[in-house]
Amino acid sequence: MRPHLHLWLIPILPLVGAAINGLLGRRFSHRVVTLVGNVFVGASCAWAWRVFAQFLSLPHQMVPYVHDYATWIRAGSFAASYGLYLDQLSMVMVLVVTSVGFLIHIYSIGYMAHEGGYYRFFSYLNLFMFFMLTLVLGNNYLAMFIGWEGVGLSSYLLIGFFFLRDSAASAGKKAFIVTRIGDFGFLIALFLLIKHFGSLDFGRLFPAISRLGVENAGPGLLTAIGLLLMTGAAGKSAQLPLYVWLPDAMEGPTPVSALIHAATMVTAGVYMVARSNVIFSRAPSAMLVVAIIGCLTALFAATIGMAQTDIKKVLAYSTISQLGYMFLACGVAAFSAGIFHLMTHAFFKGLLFLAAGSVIHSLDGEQDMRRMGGLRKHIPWTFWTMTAATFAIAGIPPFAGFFSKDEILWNAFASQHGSWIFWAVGVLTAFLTSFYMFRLWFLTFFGDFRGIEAGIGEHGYGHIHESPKVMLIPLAILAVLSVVGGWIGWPQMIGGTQRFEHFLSPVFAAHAEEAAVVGAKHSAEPLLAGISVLAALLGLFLALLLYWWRRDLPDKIAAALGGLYTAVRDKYYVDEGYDAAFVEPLIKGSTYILWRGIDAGAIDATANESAEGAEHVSDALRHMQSGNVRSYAGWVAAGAAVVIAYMVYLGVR
Amino acid sequence: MVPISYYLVLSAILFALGVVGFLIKRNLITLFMSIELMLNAVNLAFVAFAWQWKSLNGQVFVFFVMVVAAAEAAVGLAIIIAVFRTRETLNIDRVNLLKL
Amino acid sequence: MLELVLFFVFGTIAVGAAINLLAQRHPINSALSLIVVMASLAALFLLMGAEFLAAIQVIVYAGAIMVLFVFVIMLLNAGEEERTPGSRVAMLLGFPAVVLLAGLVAWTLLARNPHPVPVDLAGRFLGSPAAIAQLLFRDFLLPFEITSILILIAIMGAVVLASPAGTTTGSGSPDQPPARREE
Amino acid sequence: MLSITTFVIVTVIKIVIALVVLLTAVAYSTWLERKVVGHIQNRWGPQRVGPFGLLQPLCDGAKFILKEDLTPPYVDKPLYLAAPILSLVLALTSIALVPIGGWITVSGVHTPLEITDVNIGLLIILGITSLSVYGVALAGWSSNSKYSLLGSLRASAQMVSYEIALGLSLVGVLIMSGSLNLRGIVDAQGGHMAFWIPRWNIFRWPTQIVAFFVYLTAAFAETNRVPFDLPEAETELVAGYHTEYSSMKFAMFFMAEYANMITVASIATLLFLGGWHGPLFGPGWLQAILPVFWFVLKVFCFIFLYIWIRGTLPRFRYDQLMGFGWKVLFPIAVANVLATSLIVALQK
Repeated sequence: MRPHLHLWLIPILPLVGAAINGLLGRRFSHRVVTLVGNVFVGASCAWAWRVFAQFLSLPHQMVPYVHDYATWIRAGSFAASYGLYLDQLSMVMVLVVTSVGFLIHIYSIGYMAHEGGYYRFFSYLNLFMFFMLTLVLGNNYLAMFIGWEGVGLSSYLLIGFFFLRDSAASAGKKAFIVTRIGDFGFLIALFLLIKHFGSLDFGRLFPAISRLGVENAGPGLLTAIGLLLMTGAAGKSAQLPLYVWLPDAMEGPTPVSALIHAATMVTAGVYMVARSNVIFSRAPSAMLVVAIIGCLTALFAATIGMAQTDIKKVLAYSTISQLGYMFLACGVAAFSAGIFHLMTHAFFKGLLFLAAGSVIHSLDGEQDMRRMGGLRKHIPWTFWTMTAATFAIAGIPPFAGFFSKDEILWNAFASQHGSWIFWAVGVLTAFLTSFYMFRLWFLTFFGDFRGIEAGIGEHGYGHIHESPKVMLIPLAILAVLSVVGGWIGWPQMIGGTQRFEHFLSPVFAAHAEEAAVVGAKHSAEPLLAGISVLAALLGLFLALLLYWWRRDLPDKIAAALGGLYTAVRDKYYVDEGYDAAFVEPLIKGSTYILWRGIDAGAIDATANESAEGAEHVSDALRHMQSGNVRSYAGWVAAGAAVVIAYMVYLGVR
Repeated sequence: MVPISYYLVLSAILFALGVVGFLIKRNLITLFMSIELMLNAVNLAFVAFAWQWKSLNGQVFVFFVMVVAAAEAAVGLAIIIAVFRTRETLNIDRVNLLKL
Repeated sequence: MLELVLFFVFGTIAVGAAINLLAQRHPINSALSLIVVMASLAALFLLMGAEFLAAIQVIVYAGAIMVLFVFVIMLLNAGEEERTPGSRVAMLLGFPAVVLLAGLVAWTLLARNPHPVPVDLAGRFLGSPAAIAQLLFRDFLLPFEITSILILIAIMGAVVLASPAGTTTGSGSPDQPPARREE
Repeated sequence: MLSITTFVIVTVIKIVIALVVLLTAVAYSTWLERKVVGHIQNRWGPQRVGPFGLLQPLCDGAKFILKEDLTPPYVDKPLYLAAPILSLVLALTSIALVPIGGWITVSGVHTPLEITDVNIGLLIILGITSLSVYGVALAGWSSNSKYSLLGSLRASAQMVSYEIALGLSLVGVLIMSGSLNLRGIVDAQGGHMAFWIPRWNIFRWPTQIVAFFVYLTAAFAETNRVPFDLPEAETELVAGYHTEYSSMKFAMFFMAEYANMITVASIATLLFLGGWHGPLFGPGWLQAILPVFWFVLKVFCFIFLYIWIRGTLPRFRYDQLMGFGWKVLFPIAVANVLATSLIVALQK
């Protein structure tokens, strides 16, 4: 018999929390809101772990564990159901989402304590959890799409959380619209799937697809679907060319940035690509596109990250580039590596954001690194946790980042879909990454405090305060995770058994052989790993040089580079370009053609004209109403006569 | 041996008379009577059909028609009384305020 | 043969009375002629074997509804209807119209039954009260109940309308009983 | 089956007999009334003409005929004439459906003791009685006098209202005997139950006693008798709807009233009192006569009850009348119907 895992509890619990807080929270006391906001997420997290325990003990013929609760839509042959789908992939995602989510919830208790709309915040956050879990657990693309849109919605709500700030509101709108462009592609992909396979159900779709051959002989249907899916993923996961919303999304509260725009939502695209591995593995050209986009994004965002001065912006761009890594992994069919990096990234990037949040919190909302410095002594907890995260992202062994990043780089080089170019770009990106991360590290925590003249902490350092425990505990936990989190993927070359990859292998078994690394290259693995570590250390050294020993150099270099530097600092003017290219024409066009022309000219005019016409006609007809009953009777009788005449006509005919 | 169409024609004639009565009479009460006449004509047709098809449903319908006629008469005559109270007349041509 | 004679006798009576209804200028005469029409229709019903309906026709229509009419005529002391220009127009328009209408209807009915089905009265009464009751209380139970509600509403409406403004209290207003006859 | 001719002949004979008997009965019920009321009021009543004034009715009849028949001006002639005729005709017609005994065979002709036997007799009688309103109404309206008009208004409202209670009080019996045919109803009451109680409907169940009294009251109202004789309340309306009528026309109303009384009485007998059922004994000819005798006896008792009540009870007020009819009698009748049908259903 099959054990009943009661998966539905996992998504439903946060929804309940959201409902309670959202509907009644206004009347609740601060304490109650906190309780409701966290208990449900905590419960869902606990249940997720319990499910994990049961899941490990499931006989593998029952994996994936699918459970249909009810029929949702039935239209002709097409049917979608309320169903949940649990396999290794979604298991990992669920664990990451619930655990990191829960930690960030706890963190927010402290961080948001003094903000208005406290209950609103938690209600939104729980809502996000619900949708994210729906996205991850749904047993068909439609459910996934619902979750997809739902997280978009809650991200919109949370980015615009301080909706009184104009920038926040517009940032929210920007995020919503830009991701929507990607969703468009996603939708079309779904339509294609329905049209050709008649179902969106993973259980029915993937076998059907895996019967098709690999489209080596030029692009075909699967390629199209793959590319469209990729568009959606690029929108959600902030890849080129749709990444522009993520930096602006930093307008939201820091926990939001940590949870949604670093740990979970933005990785939905990666999850989706990995989930669709069956499709991609049969569309090499689509995979190539994925890989190229991934690695371009990684490099591109990293370069921008170097010149940012806003601490959160730096982290945002680094998020983009790390996502680029993940796509690169997927692009070279190393899905498990991508997911692995997704997990570790969730740990250390979440940690980074939270720590940055703690820094900002300690400085009363100051985000500019040029006004920081020397905080090491004042906020030691934050400092140490941040250090762990920085080393992790920089990819210095034995921190978590190293293993996943090394995994990706190795696959990028060795996989039969990969090539040495991907690898080279990856390594370069790794160098840049470690450089700007350590730059941030040095600027923030070392040297002397530069915030006085900016009016922060007039009473000297005494004013700069460490964050409360409730914020530090999650930091500590995540720090531990970002140290040891990578060890479950300990590579073979140093006597590891890549447990993680093996755990995920059933999901990607469909093409395990394709991803299989050509044995001959194995000898190269230690060498490549060494090179990437070297790159990371180089980055560290450069940062040390520029921001510790020779503090004057950066400005000189910037001056020397001149235009190039400003270009980088101003993010290559991409936003301005988009404005000129799309936004302006759109506004103009809709103003002059759609509004003045079509709406006012055609539609409204039609309505008004017809209204007047009706008025005239009825004004004429109204004289039939003589008030004389017998005239009415006459009309009725005439009508009856006509009807009867028609009947006669029928009878005769 | 009476052909059914005779009954139908009879009911048609009665119905038409009811219609013309409604058209030419001026007394509210008489108008109501004309309506009753039409209803009766319809009843006759119903019974005739019931008879032709040897099925009782038609007669049951006549029963219902009678019920409705009774209700309608009660309410209608009450309305007539009310009208008479206010307008002091039963002439339909004088009860013609409902117009533009 | 006998049925044919009876049919023509009662049919003629009915038509004559109906014409008289139109011709008479005093409502009470019209009412009486309408009663005659109903009585002859009852006879025709009997001719077609609808004995229960015939009885009901007399009891309900002649005995209740028309009583109500006569009652109201007496109550309002309705006089002869006076001629108005409108009535002449109605005359001129109405009669041709009705002739046309009757012609149409009759022709339709005849056209629908090209070769008249001769029906013999020898057949048993198929409209016996028992048979009607079977239908009424089994197949048509719901409509039957609904009609009772309809009648209740009619009673209330009659009470409200007929009682002078403000005194819609008593159930004694004399124009209810006919409506209650169906109980 | 009889041949048409014999049928017609027999029917005509029966009609004649019935008319004669009925009219005599009417005449002598007037005599009876005057006698009884007289004794109730401690008078002698008619006694001059013939023994015990037995010839009084004849003299009254002669008087009616010989009186001047004047028609007041401004009356609606045709209706003024039609009204009394209508009431009398209707009153006499309903008798045609009343069986007064079983079947008899006279010179080879086997025929029931009634003019005609239809299987919805009761319904037809109800229909005819419901029509008898018109006589009153037209009389009052046509004779163009306020007394008459008021009287007839009252009469028609009262008759129509009480007709419902009347009909409903009979439904119980119909449910029990499952037939609308008077003969069938009577046959269902033959024999006797425990303790030699006859199986008359009135004795079947207590509900039927209630029904009987409801019928009784409603019948009084139907026939405009004391205590419900408001249409002809002398003190207020002179003589009600027949104020303007004289001589023979008045006599017609008079006869119609008593004929209605007799009809109502015989219906009560048929439906509640077991019709012509009664102890049979003696030789054949006696056995043939006895049922009719029992029937007549019961009817007589009923009429005596009429007169007795007239002699004892005062007259109602009009609102009391209507209120009683609608708020007391009608609910009781409905309740009776429910109870009876429940009992029948449970017995099944």
